[in-house]
Amino acid sequence: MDDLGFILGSYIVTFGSIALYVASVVKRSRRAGRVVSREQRPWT
Amino acid sequence: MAPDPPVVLNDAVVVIGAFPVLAGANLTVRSGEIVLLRGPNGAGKTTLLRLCAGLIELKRGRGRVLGHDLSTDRWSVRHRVGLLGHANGLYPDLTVRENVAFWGRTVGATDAEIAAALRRMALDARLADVQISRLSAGQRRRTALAALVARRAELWLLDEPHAGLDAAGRDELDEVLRQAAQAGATIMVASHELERAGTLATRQVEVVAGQVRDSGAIS
Amino acid sequence: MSERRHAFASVRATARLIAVKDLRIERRGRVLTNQVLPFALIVMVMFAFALDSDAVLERVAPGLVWLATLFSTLFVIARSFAVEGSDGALDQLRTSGAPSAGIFLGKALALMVQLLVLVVVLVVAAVVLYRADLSWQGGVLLVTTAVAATGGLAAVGTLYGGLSAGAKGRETLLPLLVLPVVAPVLIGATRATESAFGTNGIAVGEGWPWLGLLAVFAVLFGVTGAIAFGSLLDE
Amino acid sequence: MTPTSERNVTGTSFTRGLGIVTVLGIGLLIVLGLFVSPADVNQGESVRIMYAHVPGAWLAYLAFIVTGVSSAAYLWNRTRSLTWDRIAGASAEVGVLFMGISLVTGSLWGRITWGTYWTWDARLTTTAFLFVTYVGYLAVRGLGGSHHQRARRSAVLALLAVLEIPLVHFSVRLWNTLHQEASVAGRGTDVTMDGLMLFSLFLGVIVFTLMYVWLVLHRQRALALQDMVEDFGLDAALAARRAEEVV
Repeated sequence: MDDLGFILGSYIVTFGSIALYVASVVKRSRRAGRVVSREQRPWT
Repeated sequence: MAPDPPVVLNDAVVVIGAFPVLAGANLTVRSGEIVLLRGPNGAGKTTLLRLCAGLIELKRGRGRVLGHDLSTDRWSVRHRVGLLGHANGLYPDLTVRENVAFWGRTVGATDAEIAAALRRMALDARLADVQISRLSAGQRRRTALAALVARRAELWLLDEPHAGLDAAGRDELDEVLRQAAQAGATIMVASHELERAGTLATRQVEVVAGQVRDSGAIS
Repeated sequence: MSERRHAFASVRATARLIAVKDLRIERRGRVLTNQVLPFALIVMVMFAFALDSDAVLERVAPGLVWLATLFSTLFVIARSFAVEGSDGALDQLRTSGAPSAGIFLGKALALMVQLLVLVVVLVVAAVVLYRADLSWQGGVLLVTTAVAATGGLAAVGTLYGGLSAGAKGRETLLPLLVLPVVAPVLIGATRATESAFGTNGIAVGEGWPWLGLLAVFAVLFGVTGAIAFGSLLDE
Repeated sequence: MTPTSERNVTGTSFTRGLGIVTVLGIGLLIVLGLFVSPADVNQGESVRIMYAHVPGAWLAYLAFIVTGVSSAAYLWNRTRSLTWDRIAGASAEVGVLFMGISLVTGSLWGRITWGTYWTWDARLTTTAFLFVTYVGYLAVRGLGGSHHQRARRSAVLALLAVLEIPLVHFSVRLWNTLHQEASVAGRGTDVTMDGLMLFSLFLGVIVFTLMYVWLVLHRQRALALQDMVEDFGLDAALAARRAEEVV
């Protein structure tokens, strides 16, 4: 069935790109987190 | 007149890119002074002048210019100062007269004041109707000075104003500055022409590594 | 000294001062007539090569006129702010105390005049190259359309031109910012021009509602620009 | 040193809880959307794309609204704070991501249902313009300058975008109604939702909204960290600058 590829594809695109974005945010914040200690972060 | 000095900087830090060009500058300039800023290239003289003109943001520290806070009210500072930077701020396609008239009129100068400014820098005769693009570097500098004269600023900020000027032009410049100071304007000049500027200035300060060292009054 | 000093120019005086200055620079420098206009005309000729059919060309002529205008607008905007940036004039404008609304309106007005010239030439080119027809009533509609559309383009152009004036990579940033915003102008002006040309048998009367869209656009961005330009200039 | 091995930099117990709920929700959504919920009478299986597409599009619009509101909050003097600017930036970034995703899933859905990837429907066209506009917004954010310079510039731009979008939408709709061909977007969209389908869609919206909050919180904190890193760098740079005169 042709449509199956499209349907699966749209789920993969959706959650795949969200996962990639989350990974990039986490990576960036970890890099920054090495410099800023826990006490200096306003949300902790 | 309130005894509030025209320029007060306390630990002023200015960052350009990630580089702290001014690293905690302290400076007080009193009304009517002609202050000479000395110092090596890259010390922060130009940035200091632009800070006082309200053109750049203060990262840390405090600054007041003409009674306005540099952190909150840069706009009010701007239209009361006259800045002559490295660039002349002229339109190359316009003539000398058109340039001076344009900058004069933006601050509401009258035709008579504009004509006087041209005469002051000896630009009213042959050169007045020549386009800036046809002029030499020194003649452009002269035009920029005439435009500055037409602006009637309360605080004059000049960055290497002597650069490119001939002997006559330098004398005229010195005379213009002296008269402006007598009329109540406050003047800060960054210059490498120490001998010339030294006779002009009432005080010199040294700018080194983004800080200001007061070298005291010149008598 | 200080009481004398606060007599800086009003919004209207500043606008006139800046507009006259910009137009005088253009008259001396001739960037519009010697570079932008030839470019726009070449684009029109290239469209003819690409579409390669008189019938199609006649049908799409209004769109091509405005597309060519849009692309040329980007150059005129860039030039308008290159003039301010090349010798530090922008710093002098910032320290002049001239009201930013006046600076905005002046630059937009000068831009609008230049764009009007551009549109007139391109319409003539469309009539000649693409055999567009223009009736008397169509002419009235077209003139009004051109004024409203160039007004909108000039307002948006000045706003985003000022924003990207000092920025690095402004040559590519400007189209990215401007083109999505001016889509309504492209749509509205093209439809109105279709009616003016009578393309596909569309009556002239059908073009006037589009003019409303163009006018709303021009007024909205004109007013917003006059308000917001200060904080963009205020670096 | 402990900070280098730290894994959870921008998290708090609240975001951790939120993250767990979101991940569980996504799992449930996938199961419901792909397997449990029935095929639609008209759309057939392609309706399953809707469970990912509709919440994504909703989210993008929500994100841009948040960007607009927090930009206005930054520009308003009494609430001027870089936090607003960071929320605006984080929200726009998430919005662009979700708008990109829903453009892709939407055109995949269109290919099945309409037989075409793209149609010049007003909603679609506006969405595409919105996407490009906020890509431009993010580009302006990346221009550099001081933090407040960045904030002021991008806040003005975000408010201009708020002005732009209705104009674009209105003009495209006007253009479309006069368009010769009948709009394809009207066809094949009638969905008779049964309870489970409606629930799946509803779940999708909830889960995506939670995910949005989670993403923006983390991204906003990451931006705050990056700004702080720059400020810390300043202390070292200041010391180095002051030491120049000794040489």
